[in-house]
Amino acid sequence: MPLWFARGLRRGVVTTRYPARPDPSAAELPTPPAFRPDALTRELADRLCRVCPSWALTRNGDVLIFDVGACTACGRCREAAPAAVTASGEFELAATDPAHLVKRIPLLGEGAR
Amino acid sequence: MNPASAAADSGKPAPEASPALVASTAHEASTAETADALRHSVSRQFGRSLHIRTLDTGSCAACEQEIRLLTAPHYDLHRLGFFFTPAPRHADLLMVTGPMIRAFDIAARKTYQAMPGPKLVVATGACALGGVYQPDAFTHGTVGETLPVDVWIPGCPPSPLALLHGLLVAVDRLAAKVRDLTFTRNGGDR
Amino acid sequence: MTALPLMSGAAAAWGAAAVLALAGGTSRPGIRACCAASGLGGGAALAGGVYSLLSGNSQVVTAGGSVVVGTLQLQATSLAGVFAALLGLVAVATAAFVPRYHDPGRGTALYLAVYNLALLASLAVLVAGGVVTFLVAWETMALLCYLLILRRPRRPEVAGGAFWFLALSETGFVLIVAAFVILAAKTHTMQLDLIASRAHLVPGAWRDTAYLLALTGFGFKAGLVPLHVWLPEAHPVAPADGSAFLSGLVVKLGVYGITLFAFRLLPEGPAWRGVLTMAAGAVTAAIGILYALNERDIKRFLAYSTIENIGIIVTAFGAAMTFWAYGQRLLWAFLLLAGLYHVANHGTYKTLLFLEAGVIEHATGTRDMDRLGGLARRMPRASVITFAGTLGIAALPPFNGFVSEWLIFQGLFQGFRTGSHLVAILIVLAAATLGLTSGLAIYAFVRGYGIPFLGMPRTRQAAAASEKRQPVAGPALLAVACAALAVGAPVVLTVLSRAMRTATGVTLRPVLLPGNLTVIPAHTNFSGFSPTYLTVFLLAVLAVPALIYLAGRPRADSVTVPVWDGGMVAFRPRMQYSAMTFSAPTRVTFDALYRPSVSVSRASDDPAGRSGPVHYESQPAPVFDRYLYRPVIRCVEWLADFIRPIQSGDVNLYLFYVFAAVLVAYLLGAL
Amino acid sequence: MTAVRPGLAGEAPGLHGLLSELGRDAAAGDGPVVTVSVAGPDLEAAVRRLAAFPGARLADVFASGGNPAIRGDHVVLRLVWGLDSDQRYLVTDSVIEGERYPQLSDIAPAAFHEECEIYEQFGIRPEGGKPLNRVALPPQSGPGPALPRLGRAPAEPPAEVHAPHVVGGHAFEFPFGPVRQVGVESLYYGLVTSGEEIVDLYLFTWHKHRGVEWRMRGRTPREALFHVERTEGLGAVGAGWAFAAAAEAALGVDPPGQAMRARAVALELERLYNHAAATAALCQSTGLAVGQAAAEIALERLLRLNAAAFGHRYLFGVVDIGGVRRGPDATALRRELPGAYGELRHAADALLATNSFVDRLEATGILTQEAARRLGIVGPVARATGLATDVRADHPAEPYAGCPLAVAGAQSGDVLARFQVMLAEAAESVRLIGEFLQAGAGPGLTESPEGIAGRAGRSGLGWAESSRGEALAWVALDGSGRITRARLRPASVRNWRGFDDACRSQNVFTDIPIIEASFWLTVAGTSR
Repeated sequence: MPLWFARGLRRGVVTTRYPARPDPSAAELPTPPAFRPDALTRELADRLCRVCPSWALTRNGDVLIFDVGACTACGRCREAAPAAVTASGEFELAATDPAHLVKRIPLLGEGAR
Repeated sequence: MNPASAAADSGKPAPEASPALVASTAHEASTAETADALRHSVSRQFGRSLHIRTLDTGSCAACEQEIRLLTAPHYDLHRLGFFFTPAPRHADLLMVTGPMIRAFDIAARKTYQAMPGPKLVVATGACALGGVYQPDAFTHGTVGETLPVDVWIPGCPPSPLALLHGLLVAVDRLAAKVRDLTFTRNGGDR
Repeated sequence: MTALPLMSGAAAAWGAAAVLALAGGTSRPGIRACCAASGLGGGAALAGGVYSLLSGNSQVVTAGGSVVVGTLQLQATSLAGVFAALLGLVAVATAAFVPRYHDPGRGTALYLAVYNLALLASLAVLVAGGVVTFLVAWETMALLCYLLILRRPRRPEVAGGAFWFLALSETGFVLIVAAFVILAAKTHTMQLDLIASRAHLVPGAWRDTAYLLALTGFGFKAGLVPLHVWLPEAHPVAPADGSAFLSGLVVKLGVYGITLFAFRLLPEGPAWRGVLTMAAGAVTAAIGILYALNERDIKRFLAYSTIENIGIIVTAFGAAMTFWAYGQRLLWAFLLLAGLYHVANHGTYKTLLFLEAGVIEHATGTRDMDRLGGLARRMPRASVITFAGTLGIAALPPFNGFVSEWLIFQGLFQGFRTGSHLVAILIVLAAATLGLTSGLAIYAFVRGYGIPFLGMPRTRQAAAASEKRQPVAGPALLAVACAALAVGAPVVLTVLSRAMRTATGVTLRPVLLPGNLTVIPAHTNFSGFSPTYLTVFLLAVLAVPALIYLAGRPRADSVTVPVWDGGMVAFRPRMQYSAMTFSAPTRVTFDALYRPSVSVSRASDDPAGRSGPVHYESQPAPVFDRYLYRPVIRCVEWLADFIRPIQSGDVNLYLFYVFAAVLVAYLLGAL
Repeated sequence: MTAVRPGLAGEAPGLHGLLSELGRDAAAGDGPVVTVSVAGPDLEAAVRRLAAFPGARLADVFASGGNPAIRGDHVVLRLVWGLDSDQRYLVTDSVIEGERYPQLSDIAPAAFHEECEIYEQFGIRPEGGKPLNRVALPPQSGPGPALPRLGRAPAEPPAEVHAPHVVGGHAFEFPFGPVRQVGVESLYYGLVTSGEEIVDLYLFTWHKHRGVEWRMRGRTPREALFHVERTEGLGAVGAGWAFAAAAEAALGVDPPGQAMRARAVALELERLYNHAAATAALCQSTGLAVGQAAAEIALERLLRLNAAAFGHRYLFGVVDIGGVRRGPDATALRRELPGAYGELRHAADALLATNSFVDRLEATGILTQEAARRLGIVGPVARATGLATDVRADHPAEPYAGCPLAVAGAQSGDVLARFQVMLAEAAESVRLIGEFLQAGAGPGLTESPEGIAGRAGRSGLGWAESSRGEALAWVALDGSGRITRARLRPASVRNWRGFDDACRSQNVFTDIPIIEASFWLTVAGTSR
């Protein structure tokens, strides 16, 4: 045990300060996509919906409905359309109501309407 | 959809309906209605200490690994007043992972019933939120189908930081910021 | 001067009961009549016993007789008073139990007749004032008990069990006779009183020989290890009240014999006699409870627990004798008193438990604990009564076992007063052994009560158990007696201390009972407590949570949910602790004693890991049977082969034997 | 002790004869996978022949076809044999007419688990009518949608595990689960105990069955990969690689070398963090909190390293059909890996110097080499019993073919042996990662996903040495490049069947968590 005690002292503190202050390791985490409405057309939106493996994206008229809860941040949509989709960098996504997790992204790209 | 109504009316007392289970759905509905009030009063209800029981309803074991890491030195859940307890009898909060396999209904309901009120349910991970599996003969697709969920934590798997945030939201010590996010380029990243 | 008349009244009642049984045992009213008479006799015996405790020894009454066998001599002594009172109590309880337990029939008629005569014979043993009377009564009692055990001779094992009883009882009888012959020859009298008064004439060597013979002889009946083997064999095969009688009384008669020799006939003796007795008792206690822990059959379990209790009693007596040798008269008398008190207590709750075992067997058709379970729901009355008895025998307050064992321990803890370090250590060792024993006893009776009464029924019979029309009065009476003997301990001890004054000449009373319901073991400067106040206190403690619940109930709203089972579909009976698994730790710890033979059969040993049933057995080896009795039996058979030629069947040869015998007798007479 | 395996071994004597006897045509080439079709009647003889052959080990048994919708669609029974000495896999496929086939588990006991699964999924069972356990599909409880199967439903439902489970004599069943400790997967233990030692142990593995193989039908391999990774999250790369390799074999594509090295880097990272997690679990099960903390620091650093290198803590989404979707961040790896691994090594050294810890591990949960061979155990568990079986050495694919591999090993087969094997493997993994980075590992796909999608269908077998051992996958595609049958066989499927053997060997209650930690399996992997 003394051995372990010494190890612990030598090792020091590694505990994160989160939530008091942000944690640097969060930058590496995969995060859901953020869309650029003005780069989104219906065709592109449909392609994104096809690409998404977890039914997180559906198109309703000129609105792309994005279910953050269903999103696994797999990044397929970003690969499909790097210009229109980027990582949001958000990992604090807990919601107290599933409705808060459903986002409506307007399709403003030319040719959208 | 509101979880309460989901639990109540879609609380189609799952295939193996026994009187106890039907009764419990009504019970859950009532608790779920008061869930918000409960979360706001939670610091009064539980002081600053809360005991957590986890429930795996078909996860891929990654969510379990992340939950185990919550007590690791890097995150040290205890400093925030959360503790894990193996006995649902002592648990205030139920962390549910996985898409709620139908074969698991009995166990899930028994675990929930075994918890004393007031109690919270946290759906953890994309499976639990309907991301990976569609409802079918094997799974309900989401946890909300069977249990009255109070907090939803997305992510596949949700990182320990995301879990910490979710737990703090559950006890109302942090605000759920996701409602204000738009996930459009100019709204997504501040 | 009224003890003897009371007892002869009891005898008369029992004789009448026997006649009534023979006459009307084939009908319920007949049985009731018989039991009424028997109970009446019991009451009389109880009264007589208590009276002789208070009044001291009575005069010797001589009746009839002849020059050949001597006369019939009767005397009610305070030493026998405890046993007589116990006999009466057992008789009353059994009388209340029998009518619902036995069905009318010729078998029952004979059985009840034999039973009542056995009561009579036992009483005769207790009031015998002369050697011949004692021996005749003793032998009669033994034979009648043999017939009791043979109630259902066609069942397997019955003959075996009865034979074990008879064989060991007769072996013991020979030794007892030898012991009495030595004393009678050396003191030139057949009257116990005179023997006691002339004991100093007997040379020390002869005295010790006589004592050892008696200890062994009565040890067979009392069940001292290794002479105990008949108990676990005979008790299960006898009817419930029969085995209750065996354990509650017959075994105690063995103890009575030992006290007779150790405290009345030959009180003075060397220290080693006491130490030896004490050691025998301690070993008996430990072995008894250890074997009890590995029995599934309730009655065998209870039989082994009887052995344990006898061990405790004999340890107390042995320690008492040791104290005598070191001049500690106070502790000598005190430990004798404590031992007798334990005799009364054990007789009470052991009778209760055996009667309840009979109830369980009637209700479920089995005595195997691992086939019972969940009886508390189905047989509430039986479970409550049994619980009282269990608390008593597990020596837990506020029941009687606790008081007497506490007294015995307090006596042993004062071993330092002997002054001899070695002996002090030995006495403390004995105390430690008893400590282990009583710890294991609690363990054993948690098991003995919990497995059959709590949990889920393990078999269909257990699930269908019902206590409709099952006897309740008798056991209930005994349960009350258990509580009374504890709560009223100070009173009981006053009575006993009076008896001790007559029996030992030592006055315990002032140090025993300073008026305020407190018990002080012999020396005032050692320790003391009040069973009565303890009971009151415990009840108060129990009341507290009840009050809190009643007070708090309105505020707490509660939801009733099933027991947390890890979310599986349903508990199954096979998922509960069983009697044998509960005692597995002892099998592991005392491996060397049990030498268990383990057999495992597992379908999953199939190379592919294919599924199937599992069977696991761990049987303790019958050590005494294998290493002690088998050799003896073989030896006897071997000798028999030599003697056989003498019985050739030739009449002339037999005539020659007669002639030779007469000749030898004549020559001996002439010398 | 470690045994360096030669890069390549000559064909074992008698193998040619055996194969040609089995009807392998010379044209079938000398690829790493030899496919032979055995007629149903000859199956038993062939299995006997192969089971007796020292160089062959039954790696997997599965069925395909038997679609109830198509009339007369017979079930095809496939046996996968690892010809390890020959660095080849042998796949025998036999068409089974009717509902019976020879009792394989009597000849090769390792086949039993699969016999049960095939019965539940395809309704065909071995002759002889020996009891079959329920291993895959949960019991149908009450009304509700009938559970879909890969083939026809069995005539009568299979027996529960060990049912009717009669516990006789002086033993009772200690029920444990399915909801167990905090943060562990759901699993039901039936512990048959005499009060002290464990007499018997059985598992209900069907609680978590999600019908993954059923879900993958009709999807393109790339879509299916998403589910493959999420079948066993702690083995995402191993399973993903095996599946991708199978799909690539079926599609006839050949990923570029740097992509293969990137995969290998991910695979070794997965091995590292799994062994660190197993170490933490061992400390937890032995109640050594300080050791657990130390191991968890290492684990967390390794996971963060994964995120830095591949963008995901559990390396999801690295493997792709025909290559990898992301390349490793070599600089981050070179910078962080030594430190992270150092944590693990220091923790391990301190642990091995802690007697109270080592004593709990020694002679606990012994699995004999005979049992491991009989039950077809793979991975560290098998290596700890002295079986030097490692797919990376026995069936080297790029990039392992190039570099000799020191196969870690131990003899005693107890928990300590498994622990030491894990530590040795971790060291080896670090070395390999260095070599692969040296050789250059980066993103890359053979051709555009669309191009791949159009390929006409064949079938293929894929394999990888995941952190738990040999992971196998078999994929059959239809004309439009969609999956008709995909078989996943993660290592967990194999090693759980060794778990109860290890538990039964002279152990008491408190040893079970230790043994479970040392096996470090997932329920998700075995009940897919």
